[in-house]
Amino acid sequence: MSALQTVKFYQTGTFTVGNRLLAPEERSVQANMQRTNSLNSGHRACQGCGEALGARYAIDAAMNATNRQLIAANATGCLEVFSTPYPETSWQIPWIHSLFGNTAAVATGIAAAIKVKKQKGQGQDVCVVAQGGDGGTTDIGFGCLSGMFERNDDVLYICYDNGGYMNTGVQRSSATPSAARTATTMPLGPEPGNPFGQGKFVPAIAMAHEIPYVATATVADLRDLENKVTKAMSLRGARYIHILVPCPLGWGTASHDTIRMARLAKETGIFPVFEAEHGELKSALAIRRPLPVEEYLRPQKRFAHLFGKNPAVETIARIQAQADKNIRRYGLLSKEAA
Amino acid sequence: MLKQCEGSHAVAEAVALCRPEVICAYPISPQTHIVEGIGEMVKSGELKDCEFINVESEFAAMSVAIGSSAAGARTYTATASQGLLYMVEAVYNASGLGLPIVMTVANRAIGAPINIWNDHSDSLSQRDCGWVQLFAETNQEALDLHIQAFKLAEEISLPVMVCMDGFILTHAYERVDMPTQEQVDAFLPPYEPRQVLDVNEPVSIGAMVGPEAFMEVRYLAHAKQMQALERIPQLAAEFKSVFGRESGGLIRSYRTEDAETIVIAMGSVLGTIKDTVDEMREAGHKIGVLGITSFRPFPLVEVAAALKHCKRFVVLEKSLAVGIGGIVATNVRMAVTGMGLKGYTVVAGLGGRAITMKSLTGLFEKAGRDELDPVNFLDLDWKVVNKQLEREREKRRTGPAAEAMLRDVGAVAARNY
Amino acid sequence: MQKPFAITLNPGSSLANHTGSWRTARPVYLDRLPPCNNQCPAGEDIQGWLFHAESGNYEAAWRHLTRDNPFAAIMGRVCYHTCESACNRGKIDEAVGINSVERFLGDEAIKRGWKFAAPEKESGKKVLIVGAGPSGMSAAYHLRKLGHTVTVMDAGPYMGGMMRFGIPKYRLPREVLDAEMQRIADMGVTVRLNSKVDNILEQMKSGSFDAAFLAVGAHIGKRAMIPSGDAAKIVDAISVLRSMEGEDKPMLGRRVVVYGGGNTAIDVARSVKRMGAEPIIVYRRTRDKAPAHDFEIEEALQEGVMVKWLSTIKQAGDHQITIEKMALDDKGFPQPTGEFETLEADSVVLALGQDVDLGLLNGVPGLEVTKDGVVKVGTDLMTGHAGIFAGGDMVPAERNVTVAVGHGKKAARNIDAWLRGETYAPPPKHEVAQFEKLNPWYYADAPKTVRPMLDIIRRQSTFEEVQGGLDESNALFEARRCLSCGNCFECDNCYGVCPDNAVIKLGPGKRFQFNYDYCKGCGMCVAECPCGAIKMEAEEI
Amino acid sequence: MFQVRIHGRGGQGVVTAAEMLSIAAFDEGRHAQAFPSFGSERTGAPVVAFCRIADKEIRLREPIMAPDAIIIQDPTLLHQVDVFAGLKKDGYILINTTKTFEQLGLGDFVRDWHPERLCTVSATELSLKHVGRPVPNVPLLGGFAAVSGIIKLESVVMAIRDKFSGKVADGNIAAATEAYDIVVAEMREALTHHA
Repeated sequence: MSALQTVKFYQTGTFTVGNRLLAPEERSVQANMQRTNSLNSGHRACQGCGEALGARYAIDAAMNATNRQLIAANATGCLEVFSTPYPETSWQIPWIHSLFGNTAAVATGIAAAIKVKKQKGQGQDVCVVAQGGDGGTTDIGFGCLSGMFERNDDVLYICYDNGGYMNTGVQRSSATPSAARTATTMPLGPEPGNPFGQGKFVPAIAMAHEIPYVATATVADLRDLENKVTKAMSLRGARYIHILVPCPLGWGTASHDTIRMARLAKETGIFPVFEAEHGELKSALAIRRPLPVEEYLRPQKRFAHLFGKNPAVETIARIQAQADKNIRRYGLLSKEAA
Repeated sequence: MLKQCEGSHAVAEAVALCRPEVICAYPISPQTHIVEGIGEMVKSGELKDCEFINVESEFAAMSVAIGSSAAGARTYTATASQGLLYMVEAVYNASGLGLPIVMTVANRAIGAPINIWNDHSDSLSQRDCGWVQLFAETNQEALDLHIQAFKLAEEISLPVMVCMDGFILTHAYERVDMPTQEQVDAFLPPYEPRQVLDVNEPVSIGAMVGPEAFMEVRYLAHAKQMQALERIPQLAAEFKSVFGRESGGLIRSYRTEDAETIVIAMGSVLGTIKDTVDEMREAGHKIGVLGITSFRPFPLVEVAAALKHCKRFVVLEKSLAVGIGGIVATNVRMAVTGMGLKGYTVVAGLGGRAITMKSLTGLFEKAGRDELDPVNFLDLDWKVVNKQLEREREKRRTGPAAEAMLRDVGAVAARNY
Repeated sequence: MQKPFAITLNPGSSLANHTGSWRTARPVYLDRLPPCNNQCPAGEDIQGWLFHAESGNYEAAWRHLTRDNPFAAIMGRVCYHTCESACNRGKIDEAVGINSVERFLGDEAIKRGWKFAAPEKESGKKVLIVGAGPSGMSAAYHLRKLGHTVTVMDAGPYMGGMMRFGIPKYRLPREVLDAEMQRIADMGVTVRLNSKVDNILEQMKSGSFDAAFLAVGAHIGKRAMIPSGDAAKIVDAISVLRSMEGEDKPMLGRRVVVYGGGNTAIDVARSVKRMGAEPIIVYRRTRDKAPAHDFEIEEALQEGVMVKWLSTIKQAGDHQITIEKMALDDKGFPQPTGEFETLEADSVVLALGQDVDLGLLNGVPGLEVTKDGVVKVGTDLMTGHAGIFAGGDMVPAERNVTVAVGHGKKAARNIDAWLRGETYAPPPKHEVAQFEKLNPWYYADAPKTVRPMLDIIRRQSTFEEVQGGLDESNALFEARRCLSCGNCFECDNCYGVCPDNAVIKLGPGKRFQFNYDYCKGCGMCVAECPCGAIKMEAEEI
Repeated sequence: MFQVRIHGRGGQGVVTAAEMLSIAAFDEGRHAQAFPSFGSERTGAPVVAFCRIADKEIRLREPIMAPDAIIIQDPTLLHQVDVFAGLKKDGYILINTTKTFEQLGLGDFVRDWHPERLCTVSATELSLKHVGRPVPNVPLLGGFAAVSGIIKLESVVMAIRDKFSGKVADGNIAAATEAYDIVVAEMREALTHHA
């Protein structure tokens, strides 16, 4: 071999859910034949529902990470309505729905009860997840969420962000993106769609609470999502994971495009995927194939008013600027970030 | 053990004796001393195996309580007034889910105008929320009712509100007989939830229920309260056998044997009324008192029975159903439907207005002469009110009524004294 | 637990709600034809054998590969791997190094001594094969597998045919060739070397053969009319290459002009370079018009072979030749310019193509020969004479080893059917898995593994193999670059991405199944299937 | 039933004084009820607290409008609030002051009252002296035990021990005891002078 020139060796890898070539312990939770299916078949989510997918991804991962010692509290919203209409529930885990705006607090209560029971030697070490949509998290449930954060209660809160109140017919939330059409931000007037300069990015606010763990994820990066849930479950105290879950109904996209849309959101930088510990950014999932935001906007009917005969070039540029800001702020193009 | 202490402290100690596991606290006058007291006990280690959580709002307090109760922990919180209103959505939810939370309401008026003093507007605004509501007459009863409340709540799987007059009871130092831990343990068994979030037996709690079953669910909530109606007197009897004193129950009569006039009221004002009645009895008036302890469930049958032999009743209540008159009175009237009794509603003590023996004596004497209006306002400053009404008649818009009237009264701050 | 009515529900009870009724279209699994397979002249199931290689089961991979082509080690060296041009991965980064993995598998097989099993049942039929080259030996292999008694006759002293006499050692080491030839003989194939068949009908009759497959190759070098003096040394390329195999190396002198632009020209030039000569290739057109593979030209240039593009030899004399410069016309044809140049040349090697020696077919009734001097055959490769089939360089087709090997397989199948009085009907081809059917996102970034090259000094002076093989780790890596176009590789994507858990995972090797009770028909599994192995079909309503 | 009303300002321990008074009475086996004039207690604002003492259960919940005794923790209130409202004639008055009733301008108001029921004690000074802080409530209770005779000094001491501990308790006991002695002397002098 000495006479042979050096060969470069490239690490192989995969972005798929499973990989028959990996050792079982290295495979994703979703690849497992024995996965929990915490959110089971028969639920009434729309075709191609990103939230149904995200919830199963996250909760299965949490179940896996906690050896099935998990209780979930759920906010009112699509996820609740489609999963638990009497007389059937799709949940296979202990689960409670109380109200729209109190999920983080309900979870705090559950965690407190578990702690006491354990102290008394009457209970196991059970972990608590709270989950809700963006409305239940960034708007009406924000007070309870912030309270749970600042007390560092032993709860993982998962927000499934689809950018609006889809359950009630696609109204604007504080997570609705700029320029998006909703039933309450119609594409009319001088600034059509959701106004620029409004809204909030709760992961950043969560970071400001300096809680042990904050992460964002999308349904397009399963392994990343599962890793984050697993990591979160290995920590104690308040944790927050914000998962982008495209909504075919609210976004006006094809039911088969749900994952693609999430991927585009991440690849354009409009949705930064990162993790932070105790208020400090730790890593970001690097953009693999940089794309202009237009690629993300164009397939969505909620942005249809930006295209057509007279494209809203300036508006698209403003959205691009938002993505560029994310890319800078979270280092989405840096190699080290991955 | 007898001791002289503040009402809030007595309740705090009683709650601690009930071995609560989760307590959530958000400060609002006049409830603060209760949770402060328990918090101190938790922090010092005196109360073990209890999580004390300082939440960010009453809404969160009740929500945390929902979570912990659903997870099988004996759960307690306390609130008042605006706090109760702020948590209303969760209040309904707790009862809807059948979670046996016990909550003290240190009764206080509801704004606007903001007012921190006592009346019953807060609890009574929640009369239909599905909770059991028990009203304490004294600090001793407040203490005792908490012990009974946990047992009642957990047996029927419904939340219970123990209502005690803000400041008048919560901040009053008086003698109470504090039971021992052994006594409380003998009376109150450990919490065994009917339904619980358990990883070994997972269920989904809080399903969405449509028209096909919602009526039934609501009826069952009503049926639970009917069960409570049976259980409350039994619990009072059981309580007596362990603790040796009368406390709780549905209603309590005082000198009603031959009474022509029976005054009906709830809470601490019963004491003042009893003193007034004693004096009037000495002066020859045939007058008695009926105290209602259980406002929800409302003891229709018992109230009717208690009023069977009187000629008239006067409901003196610290609440106002704006636009109709009394809240308690409306309930009482339902109980005496068809009995042909004269009934008077007296709205008194709103926002902490003192209810004095002097005023009561005059009122009851008038009642005895059947000179009362159907709805009366005790010690209302008619001069101020009429002047304002006159102003309003002249000009449709006159600015905030409260400010204008305070100008008329000549004070910027309401004074008891 | 005393569950409250309606508010509290039993876990997982929604299974009673069959959401499959919402569906207007249903996903179905299918296998599409990978473009590499579609392209392979030897009809290899490339994706299929790569699938086994990916998991490190090289023997299974090799056995899968050799279902179609028994010469993995040879193919891995001499096949021009047009499959790689068709490879969809080329549209992502670079094509999968199919050829290098194939070679790795072939070498593994030799190293590990893997053999082909003899057939379980003998058919009792006898087939004669004329020519022990790639086509003949391929046919021998397939026919033997099918249980027929096979005799191979060849005029030469070794098995391999043009693989031995037309391909230099530095591209195909002889021990590799011998090993793969011998493995076929070891199946119970009778190989008679140094046995020229002069008359096929007689040979069949005397040997009681039921059928014959002719694959004698094209061994006769074409000559060109070049005015030359007596002293000029002009030889043909095939003779030169053949003589390299024997003891007597050709005496060509120091300056050797090779005339032609095909692969043979390159082979000769590179071979004589290794013998210490200074080869110059003279070709009448440009590099990009040359029929030789560009990588071969490149390697030759690296090794110091000179090339005169756009040149024809006008005259050959003693130790020198005259060449005329050419220019391409509008249509890309070379036209003389009248400019001349003289080159030193101790010899001229003509590499202008080869002809077939059809002598053995004289007098065979029904047999037809084309004007190009090759045998006419039908799509079943049967000549005009029933029972006589032909393939390889002696029939009209592209002339290369892989095509020849493919002919062998195809002929074997047709002969087998013919022997049973049937007609072979190839299974219908699946639709090709075009790039557009794939979701390339899921393939990790992984540029092609570069095979090691012998360093330049050794390449210029020895016949050691120029291109190295992959070692196990990088062969595995290269195999794993396969996109598995159109064929499920059990990535679990459909199983994972279904929001309704309507995909049932059947376990390793068993793929998946849809649970149409719950499938709402969103189509996410189709969109996110990396390899295009699912499609949507409208539900009948 | 003996009813006491205590006037002072937020921060002077007015409510605590009423509570301690009730504890002292309780310690003597009597029923007692102490309660503040409910409100948001702000430092410096006029504050009133009440205490009823009786030999049977106290049911009455109305504010004390006709007290048997008044304790005034801050004499500046005299000109702000009608501190004497409803005070029964010949009731007890104890004022935290270095001045006399005459000097405070109350001479006419109490002209023909029992002089031994009208006492002053500079409780603020006593508390500064013994406790180190200007909190006049506890010393006044000592004085009140003397002037009213409704409770014993020993009961006040017990109530102090109930509310405070250590140095603060000791200081307050010393202050209350001194106040008690001052008032006893004052009463003796008043009786002597009157006689």
